[in-house]
Amino acid sequence: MSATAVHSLWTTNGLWATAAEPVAKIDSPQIEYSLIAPTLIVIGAAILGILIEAFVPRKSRYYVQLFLSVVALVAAFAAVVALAADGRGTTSSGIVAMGALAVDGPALFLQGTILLAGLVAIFTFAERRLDPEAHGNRVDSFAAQAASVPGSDSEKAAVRAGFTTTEVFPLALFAIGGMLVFPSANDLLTLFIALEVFSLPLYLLCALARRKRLMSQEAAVKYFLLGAFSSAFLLFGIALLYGYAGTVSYAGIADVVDGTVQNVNPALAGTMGNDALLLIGAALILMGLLFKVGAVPFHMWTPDVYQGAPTPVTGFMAAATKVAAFGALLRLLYVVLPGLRWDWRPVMWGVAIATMLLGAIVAITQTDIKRLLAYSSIAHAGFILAGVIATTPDGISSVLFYLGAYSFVTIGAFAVVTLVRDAGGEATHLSKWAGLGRRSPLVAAVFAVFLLAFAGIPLTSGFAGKFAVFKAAAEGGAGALVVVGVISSAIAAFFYIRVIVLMFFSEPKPEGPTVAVPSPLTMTAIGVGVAVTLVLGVAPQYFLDLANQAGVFVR
Amino acid sequence: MENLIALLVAAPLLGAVVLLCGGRRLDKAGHWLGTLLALGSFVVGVVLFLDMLGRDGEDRAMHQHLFSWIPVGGFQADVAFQLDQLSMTFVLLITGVGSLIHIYSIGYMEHDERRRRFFGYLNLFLAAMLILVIADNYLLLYVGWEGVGLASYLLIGFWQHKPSAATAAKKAFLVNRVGDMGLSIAIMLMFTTFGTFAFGDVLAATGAETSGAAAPVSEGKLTAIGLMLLLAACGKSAQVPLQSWLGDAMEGPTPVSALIHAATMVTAGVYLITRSGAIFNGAPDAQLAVVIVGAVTLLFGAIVGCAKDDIKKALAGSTMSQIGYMILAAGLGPIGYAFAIMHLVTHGFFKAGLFLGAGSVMHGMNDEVDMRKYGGLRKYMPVTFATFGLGYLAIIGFPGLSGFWSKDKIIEAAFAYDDGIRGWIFGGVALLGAGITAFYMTRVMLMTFFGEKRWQPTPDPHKDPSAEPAADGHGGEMPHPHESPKSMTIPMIVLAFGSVFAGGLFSLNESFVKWLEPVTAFEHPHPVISVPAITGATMVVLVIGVAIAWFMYGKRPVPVTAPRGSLLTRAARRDLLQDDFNHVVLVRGGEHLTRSLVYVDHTLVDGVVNGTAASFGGLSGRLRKLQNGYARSYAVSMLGGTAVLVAATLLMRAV
Amino acid sequence: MNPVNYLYLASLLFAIGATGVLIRRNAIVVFMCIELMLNACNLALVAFSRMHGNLDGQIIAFFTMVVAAAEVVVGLAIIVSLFRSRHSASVDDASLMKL
Amino acid sequence: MSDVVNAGFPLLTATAAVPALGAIATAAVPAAKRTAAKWLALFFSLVTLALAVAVGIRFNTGAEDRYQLTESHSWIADFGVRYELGVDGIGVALIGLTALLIPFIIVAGWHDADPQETGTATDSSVAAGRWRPTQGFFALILMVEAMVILSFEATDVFLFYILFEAMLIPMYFLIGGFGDRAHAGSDENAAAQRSYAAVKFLLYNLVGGLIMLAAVIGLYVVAGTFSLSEIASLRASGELEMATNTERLLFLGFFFAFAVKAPLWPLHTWLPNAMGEATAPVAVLITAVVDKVGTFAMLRFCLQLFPGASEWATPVILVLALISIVYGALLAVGQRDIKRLVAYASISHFGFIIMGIFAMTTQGQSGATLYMVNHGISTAALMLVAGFLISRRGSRLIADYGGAQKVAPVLAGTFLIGSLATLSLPGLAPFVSEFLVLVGTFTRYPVIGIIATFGIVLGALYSLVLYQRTMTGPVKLEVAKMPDLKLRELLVVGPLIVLLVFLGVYPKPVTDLVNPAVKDTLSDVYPGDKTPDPEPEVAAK
Repeated sequence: MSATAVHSLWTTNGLWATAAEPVAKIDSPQIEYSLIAPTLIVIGAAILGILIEAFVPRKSRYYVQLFLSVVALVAAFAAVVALAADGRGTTSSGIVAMGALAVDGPALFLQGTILLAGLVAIFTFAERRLDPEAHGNRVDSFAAQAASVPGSDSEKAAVRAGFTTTEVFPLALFAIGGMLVFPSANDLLTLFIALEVFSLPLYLLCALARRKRLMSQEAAVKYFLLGAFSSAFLLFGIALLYGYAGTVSYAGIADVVDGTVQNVNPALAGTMGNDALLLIGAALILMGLLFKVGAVPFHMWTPDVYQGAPTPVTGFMAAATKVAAFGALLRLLYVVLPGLRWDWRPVMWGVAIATMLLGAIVAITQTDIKRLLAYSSIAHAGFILAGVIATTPDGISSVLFYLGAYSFVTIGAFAVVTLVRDAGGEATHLSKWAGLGRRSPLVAAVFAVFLLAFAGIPLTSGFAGKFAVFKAAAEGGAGALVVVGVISSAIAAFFYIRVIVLMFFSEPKPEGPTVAVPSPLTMTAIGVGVAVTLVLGVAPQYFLDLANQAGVFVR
Repeated sequence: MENLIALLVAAPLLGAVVLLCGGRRLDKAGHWLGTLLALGSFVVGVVLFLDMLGRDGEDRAMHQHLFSWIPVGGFQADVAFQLDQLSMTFVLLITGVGSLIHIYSIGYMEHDERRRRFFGYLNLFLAAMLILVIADNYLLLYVGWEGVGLASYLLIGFWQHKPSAATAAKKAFLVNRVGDMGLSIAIMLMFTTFGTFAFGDVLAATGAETSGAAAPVSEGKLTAIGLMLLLAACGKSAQVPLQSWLGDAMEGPTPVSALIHAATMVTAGVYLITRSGAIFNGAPDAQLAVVIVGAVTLLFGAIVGCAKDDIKKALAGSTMSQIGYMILAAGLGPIGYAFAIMHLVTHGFFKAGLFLGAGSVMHGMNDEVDMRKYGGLRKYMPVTFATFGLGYLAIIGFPGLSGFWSKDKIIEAAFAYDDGIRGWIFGGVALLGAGITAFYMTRVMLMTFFGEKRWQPTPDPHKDPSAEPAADGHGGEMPHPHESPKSMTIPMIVLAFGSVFAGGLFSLNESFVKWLEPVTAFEHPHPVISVPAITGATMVVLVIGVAIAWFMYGKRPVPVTAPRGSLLTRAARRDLLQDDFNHVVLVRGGEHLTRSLVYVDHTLVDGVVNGTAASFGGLSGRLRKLQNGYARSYAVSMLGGTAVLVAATLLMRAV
Repeated sequence: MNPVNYLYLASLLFAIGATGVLIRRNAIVVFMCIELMLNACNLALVAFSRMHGNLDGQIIAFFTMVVAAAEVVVGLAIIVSLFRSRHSASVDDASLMKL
Repeated sequence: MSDVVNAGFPLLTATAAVPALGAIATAAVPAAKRTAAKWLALFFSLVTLALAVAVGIRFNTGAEDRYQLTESHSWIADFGVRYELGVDGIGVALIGLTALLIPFIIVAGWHDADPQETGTATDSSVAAGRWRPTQGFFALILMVEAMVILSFEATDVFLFYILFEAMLIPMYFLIGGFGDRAHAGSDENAAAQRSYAAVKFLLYNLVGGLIMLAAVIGLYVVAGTFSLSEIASLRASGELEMATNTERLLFLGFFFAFAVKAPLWPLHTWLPNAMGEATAPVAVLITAVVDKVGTFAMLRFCLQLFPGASEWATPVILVLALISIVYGALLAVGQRDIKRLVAYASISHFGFIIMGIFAMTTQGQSGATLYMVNHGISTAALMLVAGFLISRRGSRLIADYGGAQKVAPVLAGTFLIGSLATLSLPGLAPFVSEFLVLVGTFTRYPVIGIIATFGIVLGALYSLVLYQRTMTGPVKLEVAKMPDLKLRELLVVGPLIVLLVFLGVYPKPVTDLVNPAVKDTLSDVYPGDKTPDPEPEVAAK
């Protein structure tokens, strides 16, 4: 095999023709560093974070890490804004890094969203005022020493020593880095790698809860095993698609699917005819992405993991993972498989309907606030899928808008959950939320706003997003989906309302939970959540325009 | 002159507002104010009357347009008055008798701490009744129509602390509402048919039709309108089948019974039919219905009147039957209208007089109403006896008194209904009615004023001691009858004069008929048998009736407790079971209906919704079970899902 | 030899791995089954790579190995900590959270 | 017309903005200053009333353009949504009603939201003053007022929809948060029933609203715009072609939401619970103000957007309305609870309103609009007096009363007038509208008209039964010491009664206001200038 063939990996279509005669030198791959700066910054900061863990004294690690991550995220966001301002999202969008990544509207929009969400999430990660001080030093919601057995002496020792798991910051940064790549990945390999890069840190983060560690570890195991399981399917799908098209680059596969491919070599001619490869492969890859999205029937990990993971992590996952995964899903469906539209649309219809209904219905009888939100996130995945199915530019932009709106509501909601505490840490059982509106009207009101946004009540971002998505779906000829969506939102409204009733209309219990007064960090997180919710609800036009401009994939 | 018309209504309306909103500080002078305003209205009426006499027959009618009331598209309702001879007759009757009864009430209600309100209600009634009779379109008439209904409701239930009174009031209003339904439907029909409901236009249009001229209206439409109007009349004038409320209405203070439930309001039905004569002329079937209703009620009321021991209820029965006469006459068409109104007026005099007499008696007897506990009162209250007696003679149609003139004319007209069997039937009924009238009135007369004393100590158990303030402090004593104060006797005397001379006056060379002719038109009746024969027959049945009554109640002593009596008697005591029928069918049935509907609303209509909610809950509970916490089962669902996904995708391609 | 047979083999391995995931309780074994699935993918990739005569598949295979290694690191860490706190590596014991 | 007319002072916006500001201001009042909050709320409601009057004055009945005082600004271009306001006669009338009633509601509810000594008072946060029910109560009322008024002004479907949905939230808190204290049974039982009523209210209306949402989206897909004026011009120029079935589906989507709100049988069951559990002023707010949005929307949106479908659906809707009339009245007779009785009476009255709207005649629709106003006033009068009565005796059960007339004549008198208005006695406002509706229906659908006339008998039945059982008969022991109306209460009821009489005797101002708008609406349903009213057989001379 000639070295140039190695090349073909980084190029959109294999240089089979030229591979015959030997080449003198390997021309180094050409990487547009400035265009992938956001990712590089974040990943770099993550690596730096590891070094900090190694060399900076324990006392100051927390501050350094926090500072570093915030700076990195802000810088990355600034880079994204700069790129967007440079027109990379609209006019001069393009494929970079030898076809590995796409820098276009959706990519930048989602990267921006992820970065902001990540930033807010980092704030909640860094919150250390909620738990009572242990032995005179402030503690956050992560285990003092993940390695030590729950309740063991080593753990006590660690707590006494005031250890804190500052690794969470680099882990989060890695995850964010992966997420930044995921929606802009332009070939299947990058897709896979990005998936793993942001999944693995999340598995770990799930296991790091300070309280209820058993549940936390259980969540991690479940998430890990199922995640690995699904990524195996994804990989097999990749293999099959590769086998079908002889290339892993999106454009190349698209060409083959559309049959517009140049210079068909005999091998390709052989596999091209075999639709089974294509269809099965596509289905498996879809499955892998739907798992990350949390769509029925690949949703079952969601409630358990959301419940067991440390609440800040849950918020982060619920927001950022969904954004990244939907970004990848969009790109796959709109860039790689538009030719297969008539094959995957019906299937996705089914998935969307099942997701909307099941998420809404099962949520009715939930008793744990975090599980409730988990199911609600499933239902919302269904709504977003309705927009994905539209297969129109409107569909893309509506999904982008919805993701932006949704992620902030989610983080805000989970941030509020961290505030309501009793002796055993966070009081997540609904019965303990009774009469919260009497105890601390402000917190209850804020949470009510988030719930109303989830329910899609007008003048909240939730309504604007839902309207955009349904509108796109209706215009895309998926009227039935809209009806189902409307019905399931009606069902969903029921349990959001139930929580509000609980908070405001039922008498507070004497031994009810207390509401901790958070540090500015969490306050910022919640404040941003509320602000975005209301702004996007009342005056969404600007962001809709943004989403519209961003609504075109480069190919 | 026209501008005075509004004043007719304004005066008593003002009184009502002032008295009802004025509060306690008016308690002292309230009744005087009310009486003065009633009298003022009467004076205005007289002035207008004289002015009207000044002009000749055709252009006597006066109009006053106040303002446009409900203008919506083609639907133009105005507040406008029309005062023609017919209206004028009523105005005088209403304000005249009304004023008298105001005066009477001053004495009668002396001890009632809510006298001010009583007079307020009376004024309200006058205002409403006047609106009714001088309105120039049916919708405004409707306002007066319901207005008097309200006043009657308030006055029947004046002693609200008596449940019986409150119930009676409610009953009266509801039964009247059924009638009002007829009126409103009639108005709607007129609107759809003529595009208007002003007397002038409607009647002109129909008049044209009947005279076979342009703008033909189908007789069916007219019949429908006529029947609806008849329904309304039945409600207001207590005609079968809507008569049941009148008896209970006697729960009200006696002056109320005299004014509203004898002299004026209950005759509104007659006014309505006479006023709408043009319509009925165009709808013979409707006329027949009217006549039948009149005839039936005539007998019905008379029979009930024979059986009642409660003096007021007996009189109420008689009122029913007398109005039956009027309705019958009104149903006869141009040959009857004038006589109907004439009888209405004379009846207004003597029946009001009789009621006031009854009131005076009760006043003296500690509000005892059971005639079996009266007896021999003529010595104790001579004036009452005299006036009552004159009224009695008038109503039975004693030659020369008012009733004789008016009732005989009606009987003649009935015989003239048409020169066939109908004439005989209805003439016969009217004749028979005259006989029964003689019987029950004689009965009342004898039981009350003749025979030996059958007085009982009051109060008797089934009556609330504090029922009428006049009884205060008399609890448990033997009554000591006494003549009533001047304020009560004078009105009785005046009315007695009326009941003696009015009829004769009207009949002098048919002055009354001529007076009304421009409005109602008039044809001379041609009875199936000669007029003298009819008069003779009337006299005969009259004598027979009196005689039977004397044999039953004059010769033999009257038992204090009523004998069981014949089946008919017992039925008649209970208003010929009409109430029982209502109770069983309407009240009970209604209660069952509503109760079952409440149940339906709760279990079915509401249940369906709650059921769906519950079913979602159940479904949720079941789906929840899938989330069993075992990672491997999650993996199974993932694998299954993938299989389905793949299969579906391949299937899509296959098909 | 017909390259399709490699594909059949890969599919077979993948199926075996998946079945293992479903039927085995021990987390470690489950995890090994997943690794088996990944390797099945690798086989398929390499086979296709050979068929198409370009190296993309093989490169991916290398990446997959790296990823698998990384997964091992993370996975074992989690599983071990779970084992230490529960003294059992059974996936079914870890079912606190349900419904 | 959209962009040109933004001249002058945005009166309509102001009319809605003032109460909104008032809500914020009231909510901001510190916990201790409860009375100040009340006066502040009253002040803002009065300013709103003044502005509403100004709207009425600025509105020119003679003008030929349909919507006046229009404002138009771009809002969410992406959804084709504009901030478009404008009023026709109907809108003016209803804005007037709303602005008029709110002050009375505020005064009537003066003490309804004072924190109780028992219950939450022990809670630390109450002591800390974070829980401020009074401020919240009045702020919510003003918020509702703002949204309702704006929804009467909106000429953009989307804007209307948003308000239609959003107003549920403050209403929901008003119902669930401030229940009637006169409740049979224990406190927690009361709380349970109250939140049940609140949730029921919210879910019914939310489901209706969501179904409407689907229709709204559908409308956009079909028409590409939400602006009534643009849609009208599109239809006029024939560019807007709705397939019959599409139009019917969309119509149903809209109508369902409005029928829930109105409420129309069989979607009515939330109303008795809500009105029963809420305090009397809030109950008035529900039935007299908020529900009017539903009937108003039928007139403004169903008929204008989907004339064909409206005509198609008319028979069914008329029958439903008929059922509402009779059914509501019969159930009112069967009630034991004063407030539930009034609620069912309202259902019957809404039946009349809807019937008038869909009779598709000038009389019917003018009558219906008039009915909305009159029903608002009369229900307010009856319900508020009932509230005063209940607050005295501490029970909502009719059976617990009797003979009140003797001890509290003024209260009884006002109560009687309220009842008489409810049974639409001639001379009082409701009669005019009810008769117009009946005539309007009768001219086109005689049978339905006649059956509906039975409603007036039933109306008399439940009104008088209520009066008889509570006010007449021997005086009950608990009632004996009942005080008569206080000045504050008299100030609430007096003006309402005066209004009832005035509008009953001289409704011309309102009819003149409404007639042109009704003509326009009808000319939507029946294009061309031919009057829809059937001609009488005989031309009157």
